[in-house]
Amino acid sequence: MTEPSEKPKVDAEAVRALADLLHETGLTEIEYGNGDWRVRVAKTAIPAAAYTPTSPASPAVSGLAEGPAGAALTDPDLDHPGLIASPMVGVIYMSAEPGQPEFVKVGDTVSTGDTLVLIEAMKVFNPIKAQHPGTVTRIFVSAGMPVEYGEPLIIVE
Amino acid sequence: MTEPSEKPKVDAEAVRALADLLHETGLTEIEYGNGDWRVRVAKTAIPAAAYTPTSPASPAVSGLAEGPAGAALTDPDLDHPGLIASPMVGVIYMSAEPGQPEFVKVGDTVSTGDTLVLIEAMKVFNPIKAQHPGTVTRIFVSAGMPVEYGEPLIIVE
Amino acid sequence: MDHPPVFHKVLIANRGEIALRILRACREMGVQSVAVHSTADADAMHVRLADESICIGPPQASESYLNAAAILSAAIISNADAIHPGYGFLSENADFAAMVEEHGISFIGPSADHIRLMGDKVAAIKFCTGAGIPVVPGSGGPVESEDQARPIAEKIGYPVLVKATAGGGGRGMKVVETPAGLGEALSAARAEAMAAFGNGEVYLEKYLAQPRHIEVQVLADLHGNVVHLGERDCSMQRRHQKVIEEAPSPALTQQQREFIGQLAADATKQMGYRSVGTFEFLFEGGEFYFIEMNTRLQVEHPVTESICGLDLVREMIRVATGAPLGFTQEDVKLSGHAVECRINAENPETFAPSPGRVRDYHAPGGLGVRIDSALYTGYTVPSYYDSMVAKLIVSGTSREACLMRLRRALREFVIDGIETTIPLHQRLIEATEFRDGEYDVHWLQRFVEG
Amino acid sequence: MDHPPVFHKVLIANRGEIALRILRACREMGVQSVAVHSTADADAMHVRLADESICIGPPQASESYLNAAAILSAAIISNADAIHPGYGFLSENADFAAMVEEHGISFIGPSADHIRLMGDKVAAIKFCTGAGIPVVPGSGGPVESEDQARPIAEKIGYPVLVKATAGGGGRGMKVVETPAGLGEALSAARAEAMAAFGNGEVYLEKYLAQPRHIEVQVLADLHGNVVHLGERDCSMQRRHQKVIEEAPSPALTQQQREFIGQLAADATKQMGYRSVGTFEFLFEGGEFYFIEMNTRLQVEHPVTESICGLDLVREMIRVATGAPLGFTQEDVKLSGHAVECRINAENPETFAPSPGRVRDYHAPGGLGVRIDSALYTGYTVPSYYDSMVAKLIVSGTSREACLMRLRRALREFVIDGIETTIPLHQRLIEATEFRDGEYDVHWLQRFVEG
Repeated sequence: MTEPSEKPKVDAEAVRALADLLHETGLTEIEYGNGDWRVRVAKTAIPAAAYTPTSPASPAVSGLAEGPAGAALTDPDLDHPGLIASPMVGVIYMSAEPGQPEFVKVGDTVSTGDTLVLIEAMKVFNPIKAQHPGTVTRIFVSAGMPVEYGEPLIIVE
Repeated sequence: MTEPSEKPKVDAEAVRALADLLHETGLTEIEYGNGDWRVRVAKTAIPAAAYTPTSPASPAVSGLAEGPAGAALTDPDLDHPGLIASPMVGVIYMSAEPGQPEFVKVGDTVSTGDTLVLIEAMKVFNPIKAQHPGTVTRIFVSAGMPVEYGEPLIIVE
Repeated sequence: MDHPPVFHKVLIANRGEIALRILRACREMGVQSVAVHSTADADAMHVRLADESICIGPPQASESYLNAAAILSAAIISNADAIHPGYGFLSENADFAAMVEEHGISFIGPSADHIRLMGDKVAAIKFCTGAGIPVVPGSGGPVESEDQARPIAEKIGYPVLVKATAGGGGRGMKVVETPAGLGEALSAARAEAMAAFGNGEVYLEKYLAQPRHIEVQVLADLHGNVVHLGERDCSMQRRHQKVIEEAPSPALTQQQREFIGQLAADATKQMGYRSVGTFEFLFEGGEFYFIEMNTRLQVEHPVTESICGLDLVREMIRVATGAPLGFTQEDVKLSGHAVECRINAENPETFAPSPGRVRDYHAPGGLGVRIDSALYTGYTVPSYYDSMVAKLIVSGTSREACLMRLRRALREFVIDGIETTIPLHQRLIEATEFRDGEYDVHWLQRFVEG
Repeated sequence: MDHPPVFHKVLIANRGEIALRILRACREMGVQSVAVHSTADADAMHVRLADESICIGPPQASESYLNAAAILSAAIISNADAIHPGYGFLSENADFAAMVEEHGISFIGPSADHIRLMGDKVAAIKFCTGAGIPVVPGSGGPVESEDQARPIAEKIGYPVLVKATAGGGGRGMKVVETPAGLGEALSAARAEAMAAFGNGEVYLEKYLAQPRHIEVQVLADLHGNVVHLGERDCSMQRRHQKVIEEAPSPALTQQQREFIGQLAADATKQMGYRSVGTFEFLFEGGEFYFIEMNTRLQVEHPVTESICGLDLVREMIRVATGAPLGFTQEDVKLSGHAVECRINAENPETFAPSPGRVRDYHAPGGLGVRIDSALYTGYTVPSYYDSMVAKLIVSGTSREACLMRLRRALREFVIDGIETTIPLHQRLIEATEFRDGEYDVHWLQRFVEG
């Protein structure tokens, strides 16, 4: 970051200025260059914004109402790079056997390959393992909870 | 633009000018360059605004295909303050009786109350009269032509 | 598909869903269609789909859709050989019907004389009485005294209604439940009428406390062939506007159905009527009481189409050309059940009109669901006309199956951008009285007020 | 509306219009529905309308809609007591059906054994032959010489087809029009087969030059009650994909209809089959030739629903609960005519798939028009699945009335933003051969190539 030449420093001021200009002018894209320096800012109109098709089926979007999916829809952690999502439909087990301690708790340090939770599907217990070492910073699920494909399980930072 | 230093200054004026031009011209994108300096501004069409629901019935918009309505849709004269539009559905007569001269021709000077054309509807001949004095600059209709309500007849300037 | 069309070109003197309905029938018969429209309806579905369209006037209906001269001129300049009036507007205007025919153009509907006859309520009741159709029984004139009134009341049957000849708005009106109350009611009504109208004259009429609205659909050709197509129950009304219609009525026995149907068909034949028509009755205590005859296509005709399998607009057009019906009463088989929901552009609680731009329109589909609507995404519902914007017609093998289907269809229906009465229909479908079929003409009014 | 639901909760193991079709049937029966979906279908109509929905995998069907374990897990965690497989995907997977039932969940379809039997084409033909159903006649094994072949060919009836046992792609295949050509054809086919496949073995089969595709719908309960619901004509095919289906077939006499229907019903009863099923035949020269049986709901089931008045999905669900049919063959009345157009998201000339965002969707309405589609304005058709996005089903009292109505409905249908085969259907409806009902399974291929 201190290198002055090859690795350029992002001119946040310039980007902010262009973003402000984008909003101010109602544009969707600005590309700006000067010599080697060049910035392109864009804001694509979100189709859903013009049309939010809520009504046909307002009743149900996520069926597992008891699950966290609904509430977590706008949770910023869902974009977290350390998020582990469920690779299957099934039921969560937090420990190897009833009465035994949970595989992990928030704050635990884990190594690659450590089992985080089990997901039971079709009477098979599938271990969900840490893909990288780190610290468990959030657990979305609890024992006995049904999960769908892609549902957030755990964050390992 | 003349600054040689690393930290370039965004020429907000130039972007604003281009944005204004974009709006003014109805373009969706402008790319502008001058030496090393170059700017590109764009504005994506908003789907809802851009959508003109033509298809359900593309076959027929104006039925009287032989009439001028279709062709005249984009005619700037349709906004002319001296335009006289048909107040009824009927058939045009340009003269009082067959063989007689037309009530008016392009270039004629007319006074308030002068008959311009007749519209026959239900066997009644309805005179369409000049509402103000002036010169006939355009005649949209001809003898025997059927007209619908609101169809342009004559311009008296 | 190549046989000669019955008419060359039909002008549709209406707008909205019924104009589209008629246009569809024309297209399916290979007949050209001419749409007429006001300036407010230039983008309307019936205009966009028609083979030709002619603007006939400004938005106000009086200057456009009620403008007989403009419509006739449009028919003449477009060389239409028939005019279908739809419902409302000029459909029951005898003078218009006569004028159309005088110009050598077929009026797709009954003769001007029949429209005129049934448009005169006194003449209509007189005709029906003569034809053996039961009407609301009454004294047939003023009653002067209790002695005169008593035998009349006995004959009518209690409860009876004492009504002021000059009356209105419920004043000078008394319900008499038993013979004992007759004298007092007469005196009270007379006094009230005198005070209110300066005229104490009163008469007697049968009192119907909880009537249903039952109507019988008839269809006749130019050759004296007549069929009835069963009844519709239109008791679900708010301020005399029908909201839901169904066929058959959950209140009629098969015997009652055949009885009133036969009476209506016989009367139709007797008067030499042609085209479609509807005899409207109040129905209470197993008895029918004629109210009026509508000499036109009804809004609710699709529920009849659903149970009898006929296309009524097609039949109207066919018989107008002089074609014979081609089937008899014995060929008419009624089966299944159908319900129509009228969906209005109104607030579903206050019923305030809600014109405006339809931001999203998505009609329900699937088995047994029919939509008659001129709406589309991006269409603007104008504020000048009737607020009915869609009809949802659902059919099923039984009334119960039909109502279950109606419930799921209502849940799928999307009309965004304007308020509609879809939520009202969703509430109605859950109401025990509607589900049980036990509602009279007053029920809905109480329901929406409750 | 309050009687106990047949199942408490049904999981719909499918997507698109058929998931919506099943969902509607569930809702109309008062049964809860669970939609399963891939991540690509999170906004799909069946997901949005279902009572519950569960994401079962990524877009690839192999990981989601074909993922038996995920679907079964979804059924278990949602406490569904039945699974409806729709068509395609796992619908004819006997192992899946068995697995479902082993978990104490009802499979809404036939037994695994029957799926397996009919999935084995050799076993299916053997069973049908035994049940008296005509199959394509042939030598039943290799023929060695002209002397051996001659009596077999006589029995089959000319023209016959000489086919290589190892054959494919038309190589080693010769049509023999008359007995005189048999010897030469055998030699030529043998030589060609030897050259192409290194195996000169050939056999004989009846040659069908211009067959129609006729299929018979059957419906059976768990108690041995079976009905057939008439036939569908699916001869309008492109590359073995059905494009238009109609019922009844314009090519069958009433006698042929009853004959083949009865045969299919008898065979169904004989094997103890349950649920819906379809016997597919080639039909030429007044004779039927069994091809295969589909042990599932068909895409084109709505045309049968239209002419018989039954809700086939409802019946499937009912019989899966053990409920008896409740009607017999004599109660089944077929009337009217119905046509289904499959509308694909494809270029109507090149048939290149056209997934993408639907900018505007407007379905036709009115009398006799049914739409089964999961499209809506703003929906994005994913590129991972079948391109069929809508079914337009039109009915009428006659075939001609039905086709006229189809024409007007196709003209009203709007699907903007993606390309669809609506223009192809509009061209087809104008084709003389289609209007006259005179087309075989090869006709459409030539039409689109012409």
